[in-house]
Amino acid sequence: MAETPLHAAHDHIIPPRVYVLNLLALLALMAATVAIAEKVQFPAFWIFSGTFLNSAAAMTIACIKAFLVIMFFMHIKWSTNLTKLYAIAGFVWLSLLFITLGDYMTRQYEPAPGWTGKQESALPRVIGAHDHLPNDANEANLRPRQ
Amino acid sequence: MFSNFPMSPPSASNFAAEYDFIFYVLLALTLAFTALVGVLVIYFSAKYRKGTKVDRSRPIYEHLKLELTWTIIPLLLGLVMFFFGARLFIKMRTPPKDATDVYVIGKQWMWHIQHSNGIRENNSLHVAMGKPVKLTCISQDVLHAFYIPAFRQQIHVVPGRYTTMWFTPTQVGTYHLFCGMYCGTQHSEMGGTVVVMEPREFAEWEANGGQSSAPMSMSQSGAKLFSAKGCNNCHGAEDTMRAPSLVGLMGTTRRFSNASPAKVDESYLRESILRPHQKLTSGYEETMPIYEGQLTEEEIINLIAYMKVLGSGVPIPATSNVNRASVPNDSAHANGKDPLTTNALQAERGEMDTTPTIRTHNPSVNAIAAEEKTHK
Amino acid sequence: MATAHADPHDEYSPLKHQYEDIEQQNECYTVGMWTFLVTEIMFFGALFFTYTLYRWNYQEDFYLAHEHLNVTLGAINTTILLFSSFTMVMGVHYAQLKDKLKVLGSLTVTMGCAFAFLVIKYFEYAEKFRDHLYPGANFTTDAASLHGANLNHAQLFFGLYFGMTGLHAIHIIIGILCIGTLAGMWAKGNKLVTEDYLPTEMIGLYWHFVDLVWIFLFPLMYLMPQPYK
Amino acid sequence: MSATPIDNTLLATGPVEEPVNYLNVDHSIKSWLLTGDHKRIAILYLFSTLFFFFLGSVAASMIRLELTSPVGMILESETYNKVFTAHGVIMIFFFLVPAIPAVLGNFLVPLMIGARDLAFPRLNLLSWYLYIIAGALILTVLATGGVDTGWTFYTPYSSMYSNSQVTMSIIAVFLAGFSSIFTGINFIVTIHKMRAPGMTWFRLPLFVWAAYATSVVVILGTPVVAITLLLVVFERVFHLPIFNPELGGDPVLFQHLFWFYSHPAVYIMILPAFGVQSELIANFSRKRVFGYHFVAFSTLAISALGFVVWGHHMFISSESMYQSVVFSLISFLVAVPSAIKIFNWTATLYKGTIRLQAPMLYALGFMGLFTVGGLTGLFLASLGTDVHLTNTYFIVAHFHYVMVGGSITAFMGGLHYWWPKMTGKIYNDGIAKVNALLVFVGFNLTFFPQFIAGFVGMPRRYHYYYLIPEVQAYHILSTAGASVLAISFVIPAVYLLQSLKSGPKASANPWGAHGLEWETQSPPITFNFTETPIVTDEVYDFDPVSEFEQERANAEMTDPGNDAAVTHTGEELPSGGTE
Ligand code: HEA
Ligand code: HEA
Ligand code: HEC
Ligand code: CUA
Ligand SMILES: [Cu+2]
Repeated sequence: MAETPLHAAHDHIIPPRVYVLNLLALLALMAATVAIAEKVQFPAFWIFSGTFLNSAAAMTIACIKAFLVIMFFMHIKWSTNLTKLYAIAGFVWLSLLFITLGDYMTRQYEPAPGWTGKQESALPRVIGAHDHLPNDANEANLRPRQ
Repeated sequence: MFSNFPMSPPSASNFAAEYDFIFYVLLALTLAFTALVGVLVIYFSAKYRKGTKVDRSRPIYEHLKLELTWTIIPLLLGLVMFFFGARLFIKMRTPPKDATDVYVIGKQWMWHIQHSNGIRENNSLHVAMGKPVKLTCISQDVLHAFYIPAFRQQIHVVPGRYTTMWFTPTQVGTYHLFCGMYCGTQHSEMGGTVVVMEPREFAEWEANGGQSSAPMSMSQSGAKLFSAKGCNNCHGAEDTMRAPSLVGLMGTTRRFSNASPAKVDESYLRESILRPHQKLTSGYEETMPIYEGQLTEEEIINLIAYMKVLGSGVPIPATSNVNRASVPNDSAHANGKDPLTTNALQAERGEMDTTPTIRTHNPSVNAIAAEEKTHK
Repeated sequence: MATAHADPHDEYSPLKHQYEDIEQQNECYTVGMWTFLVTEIMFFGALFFTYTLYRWNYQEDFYLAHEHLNVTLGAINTTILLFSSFTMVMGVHYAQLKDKLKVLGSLTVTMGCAFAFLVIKYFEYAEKFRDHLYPGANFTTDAASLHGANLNHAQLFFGLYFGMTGLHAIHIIIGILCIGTLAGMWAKGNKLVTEDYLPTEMIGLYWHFVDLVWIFLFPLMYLMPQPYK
Repeated sequence: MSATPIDNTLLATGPVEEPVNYLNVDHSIKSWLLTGDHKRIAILYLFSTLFFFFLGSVAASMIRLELTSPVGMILESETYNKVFTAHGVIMIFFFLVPAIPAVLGNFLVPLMIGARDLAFPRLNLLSWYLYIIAGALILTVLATGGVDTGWTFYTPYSSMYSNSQVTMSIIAVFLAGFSSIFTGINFIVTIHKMRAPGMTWFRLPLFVWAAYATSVVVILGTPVVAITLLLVVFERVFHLPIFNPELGGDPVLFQHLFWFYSHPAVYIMILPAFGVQSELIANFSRKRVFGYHFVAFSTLAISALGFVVWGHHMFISSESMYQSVVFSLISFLVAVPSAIKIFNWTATLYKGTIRLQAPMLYALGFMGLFTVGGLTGLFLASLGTDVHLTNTYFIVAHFHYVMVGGSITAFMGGLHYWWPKMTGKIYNDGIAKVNALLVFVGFNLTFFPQFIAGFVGMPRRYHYYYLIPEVQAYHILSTAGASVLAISFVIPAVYLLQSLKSGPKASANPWGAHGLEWETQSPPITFNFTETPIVTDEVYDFDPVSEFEQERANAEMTDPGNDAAVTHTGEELPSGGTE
């Protein structure tokens, strides 16, 4: 086996310039995300609140950064299709877990959304019912009030 | 003989008929498909078993039409079943506007039920026939499930969040009430009865404040609590290894391993229930649970009232592993169904004295909770 | 195509007996590492999901509680990690070129960055402990110190904060150990790593993944937008 | 399948000297404990998983004994709860999840695809050690008082209330999880990258497809349960209040995360069984599996769809009604690929030349039992009916039908089928056949009554059922059945072990089966093949017609131990016309 060239087609040697540029891009994006979070408040747009847009912006930047790291630092750009497949698989599959959010988001529309009194509790069926009462589980919540 | 093999639960709610219909259709399908597969498998393996002289020419290995058939038929059947199941489910989740509200609190290991007019019951639920009832449930500790097989209804009872369920009883009678969700040591004993009454009878029951007869005296309710809270698991007619007897305690002078002797009065009794370890009766360890925070003042008063009359001819409630949570105080007895039959069973086996498994609360959690409270 | 060879490859060769050739081996390693990273993604993913759910539900309290985190330190740590990813990939690059000294240099810088990250993290944690922001019985009872956040939900926030950054920190520590071992092998001139850059690349992949997690943790934990009333 | 011909001379030498194989190359303990050989690791797994099966079975026996009376027999409630938890945890995480993949899969995947070993032998060994450490931990748990949360570890009971060894058992499960992740990674890489020349995807035996699909499910699902359980530990040990309702955490969230893994996990347990089933059905009916592509793709469909039905365990858990409806719908969809498989196997029998030997009897039993188990799953997937049946013995019956009637039956079938390959010895097929029937009878007697008891309303995880004593008769029947079942699991232990000592030597291909694993000697040499096989033919390339002709010509084939059988691979049979 000794005659097999140890570095066959697999290793593309990528010029370090690419890595440097990538690092600079990442740092720039980081600066951007900090700046946006600290300085900019998006106005509400369509059905989205400004808060949501701000979070979305932060997450979009994070995704771009992740993409850059995966593509260039982790060499996915130069890898086989199989590797690409597995690189994507985790992220795609993870999105299935977020189906669970559908549960929490639709609860408020149920025909019998449960006791609608104030409760300071685990993901209440009525969203936004956060008052800042002391949370005395036994007294405040558990005894239904007339 | 046949009564030993019940084939279905009683059908006593508005859902039962539709439920059973879907169930039996599913059952028929199951039988049909099992028979189909079973018969084919047996037939083929008999016919084509090695050595038989049959036509094996032109075997097929792929057959698109066949594949599609047995993809599409189960798919369609599945969709139909899904539809009926979902329809029933949505009904089960949509209480009518005029439903009577009843509140259920689950805790390890009993059901505490409160009617809107203030009547409370433990481990039993009284409802009127033909009137829709909506239960709003919450748990005080872990997950439980309020389960009434005869009504085909069940819902998890979750801490920190209300869940609801509803039904309209359609048959007078006494039915099982279970805790369906595993909730710890005595999960299997966290049950009782659901009593469906004629509306007139139910009205009477309500008027009597939840008793089929007159209300109880303080010491009577104390007696009930004594068994409901599991006191009788330890405190019997005589001093035992486990705990001193409380018979005739009132007025005597007690010795303690960690305090000077004292006379038994009401406040001593109260102290001993809430903080039993402050004065440890000589010869005993710190085994009694701390009831602080577990009992309402009303309950404590009733307990004390009961302990005061203990020894003057009032019997101690039977000790058993069975139904120690509560003795239904009502028509469950009147209907001739004794929920304590197994009590006798156990007595026969001489197990009256099995170690109590009661653990009112997780001590560590309690401690944390208490600590947190003092912080705030 | 099939080369008959029953001979186990010679012991010092980086090629393992079960493979036909080095190319197959390298691909196996790469795919294997990525499948492992898939599991890591799912692992952290479930945490991120939990976090999303609670933040969505308790936006305001999370926002108020998060004010207590130090964005500057967080940003410095992000920079450090991004930079260490860069040095790591340079290490891989030099491994391809078989430039032993530069590989060792890159790996050392990477490890240095990792240590710096942990030190900063230590100071951040210490501050939280000092202010009784660790969930449990000792959690602060002074709502004002959390800008009026509901203390229960603030506990939840800090529970997630410690859980997620803690697990991340554990990954950093594992990373340091791996890179350290790798550097040791390079220093000794172990053929397994010097002849074939793949092992270096594998450790690199892991390290970038650790970076990746932080890329998400940083904005989620430190940079919350103010909820509108 | 015409691969490179095997060296028959080695096998024909007879009693003179046993040829070198993976078992006898080195007898030292060290060579076992440090082995990288996938076959040896499979054997290590075989004995360790069987040990846990034994433990789990002892727990099952205690459960059944206890339930003969409505007020219990010997245990206290707390102990009973620990027993059924131990039973569930051990049977699932320590027996069934690793059983087929780590034993049969480890042994067969490289053999079937013509590789010398798995891609990462040392990772494979590490996975076994993780399993052993996890096993040691769970034994410690049992020795130090046990755990009483049920195998589902539901919060807040597990995180805040249970006083038992929750933390340690979770760490054990966590490690066992990583052990199966490592096996999964190994399989995925091996199947992708190390197939022999000519072994295209559609020439893979269906067992390999199943192993692949299972591995994908393992690597995508297991980490989620790992972190979820870890969060419970964090809550218990470090007071991070993730699921604490008092502080606004949601205990039901745990269920979402748990079932996100644990529903796919039921497919981790059944898919390899499907794979075994395909092999058995094809090889014992001497016929290519009907609709190979459909069977292969339904495997993938199950593993993909299986990820989006987890909510069906939570219909009444306060999950949103709307989401429940969606989950129920998808649960019905995921039943379809299983239906496809069942029907394709049935069709395979048609016009086969069926040999009713012990492995085949297990396979046929599987068909009936899994069908019942799967179809009763539909009662639970249907929303309305689940409300009443959930948390009752109906579920207990459902999952024992699929897990014991399905997976374990297949495991037994597979173990018998590949036993000659693994050990080089032939067992007594006569007893084995009788025993297969005994399993079938005992199994149905044990679990069928539980369906009725469940429908009547008997809740699960009940120590006492004095609240519903009318179901006692069913419990007694069930216990009687379990006794039969117990016997039927002890008998194979006896005759299989005995075959090691005094069984006739197995030839390379005692069943006359197809597949690369039958083309190397029994037991195989350390690197499996003397030279890398080249695959030029389709999988399961039988010809039933000629099979029949051949049979009449050669009656000795019945005896799997007959050395004559060695030569009867498909190609060498005279291809005859029809009758
Ligand atoms: C090997 C394990 C295994 C397998 C394969 C399955 C297979 C299935 N399971 Fe099961 N299940 C478990 C193990 C398994 N299950 C366990 C352990 C639990 C309990 C966990 C606990 O709470 O402790 C459980 C619980 C469980 C529940 C939750 C009940 C509850 O808690 O309320 C549900 C609900 O939908 C369900 C459904 C199904 C379905 C639809 C299938 C389907 O995949 C079945 C598909 C198969 C068929 C349908 C049969 C073959 C088809 C035909 C013969 C054709 C005819 C078909 C049609 C007409 C559609 N299962
Ligand atoms: C692979 C999984 C698997 C397997 C194989 C089994 C096998 C068996 N199980 Fe189990 N079971 C589960 C998985 C499994 N189970 C799970 C996940 C639960 C839920 C736990 C929970 O609720 O948390 C459960 C729960 C469960 C219950 C419900 C408990 C309750 O809810 O209260 C019952 C009750 O009958 C039961 C019975 C049995 C029986 C009789 C067998 C039999 O098949 C066993 C047959 C084998 C033998 C009987 C032993 C063979 C003999 C020997 C090895 C020699 C030694 C024998 C003796 C000393 C007698 N099981
Ligand atoms: C686990 C067993 C146990 C349970 C349950 C229990 N006790 Fe006790 N109890 C003891 C023991 C042991 C003592 C003696 C040690 C002590 O004084 O704390 C005691 C002491 C007492 C005393 C003081 C008696 C004396 O000797 O002076 C009273 C009063 C009492 N219990 C009432 C109750 C009541 C009321 C309940 C139920 C609400 C109850 N106990 C439940 C074990 C128990
Ligand atoms: Cu309450 Cu089970
Ligand atoms: Cu499921």
